[in-house]
Amino acid sequence: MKKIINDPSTVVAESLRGFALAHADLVTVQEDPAVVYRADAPVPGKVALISGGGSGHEPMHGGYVGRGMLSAACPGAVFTSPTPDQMQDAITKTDGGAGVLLIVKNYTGDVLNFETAAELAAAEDVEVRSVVVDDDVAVKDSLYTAGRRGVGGTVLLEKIVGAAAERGDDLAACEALANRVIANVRSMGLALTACTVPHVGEPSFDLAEDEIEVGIGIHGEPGRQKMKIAPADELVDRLLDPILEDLPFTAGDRVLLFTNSMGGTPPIELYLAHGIAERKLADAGITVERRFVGPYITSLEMQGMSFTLLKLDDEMVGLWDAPVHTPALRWGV
Amino acid sequence: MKKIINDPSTVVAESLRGFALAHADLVTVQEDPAVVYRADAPVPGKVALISGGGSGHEPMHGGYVGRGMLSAACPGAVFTSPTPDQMQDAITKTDGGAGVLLIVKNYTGDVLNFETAAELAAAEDVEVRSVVVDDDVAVKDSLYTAGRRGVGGTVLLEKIVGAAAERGDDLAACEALANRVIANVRSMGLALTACTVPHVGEPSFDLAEDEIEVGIGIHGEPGRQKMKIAPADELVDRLLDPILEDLPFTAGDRVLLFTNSMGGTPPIELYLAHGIAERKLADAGITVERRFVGPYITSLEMQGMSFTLLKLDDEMVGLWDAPVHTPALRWGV
Amino acid sequence: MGCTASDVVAAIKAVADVVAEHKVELTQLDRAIGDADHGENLNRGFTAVLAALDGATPETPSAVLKTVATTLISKVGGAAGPLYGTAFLRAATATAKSDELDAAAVVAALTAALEGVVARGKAEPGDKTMVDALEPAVRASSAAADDGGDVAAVLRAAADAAASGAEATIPLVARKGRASYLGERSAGHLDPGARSSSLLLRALADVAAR
Amino acid sequence: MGCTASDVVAAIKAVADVVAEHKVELTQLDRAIGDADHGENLNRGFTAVLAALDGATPETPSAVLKTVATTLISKVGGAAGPLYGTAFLRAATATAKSDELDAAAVVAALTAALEGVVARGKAEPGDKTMVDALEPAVRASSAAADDGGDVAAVLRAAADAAASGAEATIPLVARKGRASYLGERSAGHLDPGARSSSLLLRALADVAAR
Ligand SMILES: Nc1ncnc2c1ncn2[C@@H]1O[C@H](COP(=O)(O)OP(=O)(O)O)[C@@H](O)[C@H]1O
Ligand SMILES: Nc1ncnc2c1ncn2[C@@H]1O[C@H](COP(=O)(O)OP(=O)(O)O)[C@@H](O)[C@H]1O
Ligand SMILES: [Mg+2]
Ligand SMILES: [Mg+2]
Ligand SMILES: [Mg+2]
Ligand SMILES: [Mg+2]
Repeated sequence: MKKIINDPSTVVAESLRGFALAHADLVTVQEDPAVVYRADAPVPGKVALISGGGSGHEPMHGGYVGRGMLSAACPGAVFTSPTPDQMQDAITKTDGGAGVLLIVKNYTGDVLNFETAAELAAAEDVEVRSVVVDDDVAVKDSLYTAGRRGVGGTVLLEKIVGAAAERGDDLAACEALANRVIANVRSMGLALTACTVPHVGEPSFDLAEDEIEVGIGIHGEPGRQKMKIAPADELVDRLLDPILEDLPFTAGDRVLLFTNSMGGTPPIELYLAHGIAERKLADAGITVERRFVGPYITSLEMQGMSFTLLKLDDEMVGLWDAPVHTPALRWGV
Repeated sequence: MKKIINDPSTVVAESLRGFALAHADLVTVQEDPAVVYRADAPVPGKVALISGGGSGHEPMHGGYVGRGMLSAACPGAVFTSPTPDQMQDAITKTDGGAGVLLIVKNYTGDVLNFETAAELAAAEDVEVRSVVVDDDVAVKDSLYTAGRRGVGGTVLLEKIVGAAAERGDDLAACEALANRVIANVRSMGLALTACTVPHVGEPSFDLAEDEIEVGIGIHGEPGRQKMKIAPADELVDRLLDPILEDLPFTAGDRVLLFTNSMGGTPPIELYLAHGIAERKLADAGITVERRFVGPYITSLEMQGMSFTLLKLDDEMVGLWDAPVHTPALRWGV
Repeated sequence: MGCTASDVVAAIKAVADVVAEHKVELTQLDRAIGDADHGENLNRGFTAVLAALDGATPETPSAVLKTVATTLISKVGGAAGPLYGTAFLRAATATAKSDELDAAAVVAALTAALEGVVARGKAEPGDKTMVDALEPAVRASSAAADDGGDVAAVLRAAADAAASGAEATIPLVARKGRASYLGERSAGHLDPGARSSSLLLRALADVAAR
Repeated sequence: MGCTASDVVAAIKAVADVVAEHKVELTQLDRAIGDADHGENLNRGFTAVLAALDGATPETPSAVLKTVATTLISKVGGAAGPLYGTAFLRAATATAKSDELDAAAVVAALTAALEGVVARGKAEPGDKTMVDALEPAVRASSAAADDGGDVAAVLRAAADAAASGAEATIPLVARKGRASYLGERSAGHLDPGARSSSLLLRALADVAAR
């Protein structure tokens, strides 16, 4: 394993220290328990938005803390959900009297830890609601499983609901909007290479020189299926077809197309895939109204990509375009 | 080689097509000869800024075309400088009557091709000046060599001089400012892994499992020196010490610290290194007034990083902070 | 004669040692069908537990178990943190009134722990989770107590049953937790949480046997 | 009897074939001390040259050379594009007045080509560049012409000298171009541009010998 680190056990803490120095104008980073706060938290009268999850997905979530997006983010160990005391601290320090919305990705660990935190907060008289993002169509949904994972849709939700909270929507409205985003967003990803978790020291799965994993999550878990590497045209089909069928997305829909790098796939490949996807959607009569291309929800240095498609309505478009000012996303400010 | 591409010979063209679709509000992409233009080019009365270079360094340069930065960018084949006809086309179509400044990175190929283009443009009565960026301290400068390479300093120059052109500075002023940036900027990089040029199909140099290359350029060329991977603290020293000694940067200086990923190094490692560097500079009495952290000048999927240090003055700080609106950089708008 | 608070502390320390020893193994099991952190997670947790117990002198077995619970909840994260945390919390509650734990109390604690895991995680036997180790362990411990077994016998029965239960997860297709994302590909691998549960119980049994 | 325009076209086609054949070799040489694109660059250029010549009927050798020059300049990029482009442009200018090239004209063309490369690239012999192949080639061709050699003899002398000149770059430390960034580490490798220059001249010599 070759990484620019000092010690696997201090990677997250040291990285947060650099992040804090780089973005001191926007965020305050608390070391223990680890929480990234909006520099001006709590904002009185505003619904607080809190998310969190394992580290290694940067810029998610710490990079999305700031005006028009998250109030706080709780970073766990690499690929390990954070703990209730982090979340509780975040809840207490961001609640501006209008309540707190927890944005939870659907992983057993995240769900259970946020659940515990919410129970603890309820005891302290803060109004807390949770939404669970589960947009990954690679996983078959069923009452008898852990259900779908939360992946790229999370970032879109954080932006859109963040803008709603910023304009003053109340907790019930934010929660309803979040659930509307969840109902309309679908994702799927693939990996060309595995990533290496620092404390593990070896790649999280094995892939031959000509193999890829289709249907991966964001934690270095293996996907649903290995296949031989294929031309980009075919790879795009492999990701987009299940997404389109699932919701389904159909002719006449207006969408946001989010073409995401898993971290190690460079822009030259990502834009190439994005172009193929745009043309494919146009051929299907689907209007791409907004696009978002880059490494926004990653798995360390993993090479690979995912598509996320969000069916838009006018309100979502307006909220997507609304000003945002965070370490990783900035526009209109 | 595993990449999300269809065919090595169409990678650049296909990627540009996706880029054009993703950023149609900001840029116009011409396919042949390949040039990325500001959507509103030419801007009458404004000095035009043109840069270019091999592809594979994205977001540089196409991602920096737009308000407050470049007027046009000429993308060459992967890691191969573009040709004079691209540059000539860019010159003709961006000249708003106030002349054109060519921003050239110091590589024999780039210099020779831009030189040819400038000669051709001079014949057509457009006022053209060039500046050559050569900030890489890994290369010994000498009258008897090709001199230093242009690397990370280029991005800072494009932002700062772009802002000056946008506010209406004339060609001589832009040229002088560009040369002031060049005189005050230094960089150095290292690679943990080599990158693979699509048409080559194998890594551009060989590195053992525990080796890194120090003093790399941005074209997958090997560096000055192989060494064993070391803790981040030591790696930061290896990059920063030669930079500090070279200019030199000394106590009391105000600087912009640019911590750059070569493409495959994820934010968790990059911020970790950034934090170490900030503390090291603080210890040396150097004030980090602005920071810039991310994959802004890359070598395809190469894992590695570089530091760029720019000694700031008040005018540069103001121009750095000035609004910019391009596919890859946006603030104040 | 039952276990005092200091016996429980000794047992927890033994558990921490076993977790440290098997850290890599547990992480490797999780690498195959999860996200390669189970050993790391538990070791982080039990290292913190050792620190929390260091110097502290909890007066009852229940107090010890509660310290373990809150420490695991705040330090482990992932699925295992709240699950094991809840398990120890429920065990603490179930034993709240005793200064010493006899065989019946141990069975009650194990039963409460399993109920806590199931309440939080909603897994059923056969879902390929730690429940597949814990559920047979509770049944066996209860049977051992009914047969008049002492604490050592009860825990030995629990550990033996947990070990077979864990082994039996190998052919299963996961229906809960991260391994469930793999569908059929999860078959053929030992569940990391079932393995850690069986290791924990074995460590407790070994201490009790001393 | 000298070379007509169509002889020059035939020679350029032969050059294009040789470049295509050695594309990977040239790129591999460039991988060692450069950026692994020299073969790709030249092949892209000469493929475009073939397309430009296809159907066209340039009337003079100079017109052919000029088409080669402008095509290379606009398609190759990198260092080699302007350098080879300028070489062909200067050769075109040096032969502007002739319908057929005799030995003296070939020497004049080669001399002008070298001057063009040096004017653009400012390399001196020993800097480990294509100049280390071209410079001895020009000297040898001139000597062969002085000895009364015909076009074939002149080009054979040039190709032979270029081949040795290229080989002689191996121990050199590069002082120009991308290889110079490597400092001492550039020693021990054949310069890709010197190799391609020697291949080009050999292809011309082979056509002339037919
Ligand atoms: N719903 C559940 N009920 C019971 N146990 C579960 C459940 N989900 C996961 N587990 C257990 O947790 C183990 C994984 O723990 P760990 O790797 O620490 O957490 P994570 O899956 O969040 O990375 C699994 O092997 C399984 O035994
Ligand atoms: N200044 C120069 N003068 C003459 N030849 C040069 C000079 N710089 C580079 N070259 C030649 O160009 C060759 C490299 O060409 P190529 O790989 O196509 O361009 P680039 O170096 O831009 O990738 C070198 O091997 C060398 O022979
Ligand atoms: Mg985990
Ligand atoms: Mg090149
Ligand atoms: Mg796990
Ligand atoms: Mg080259």
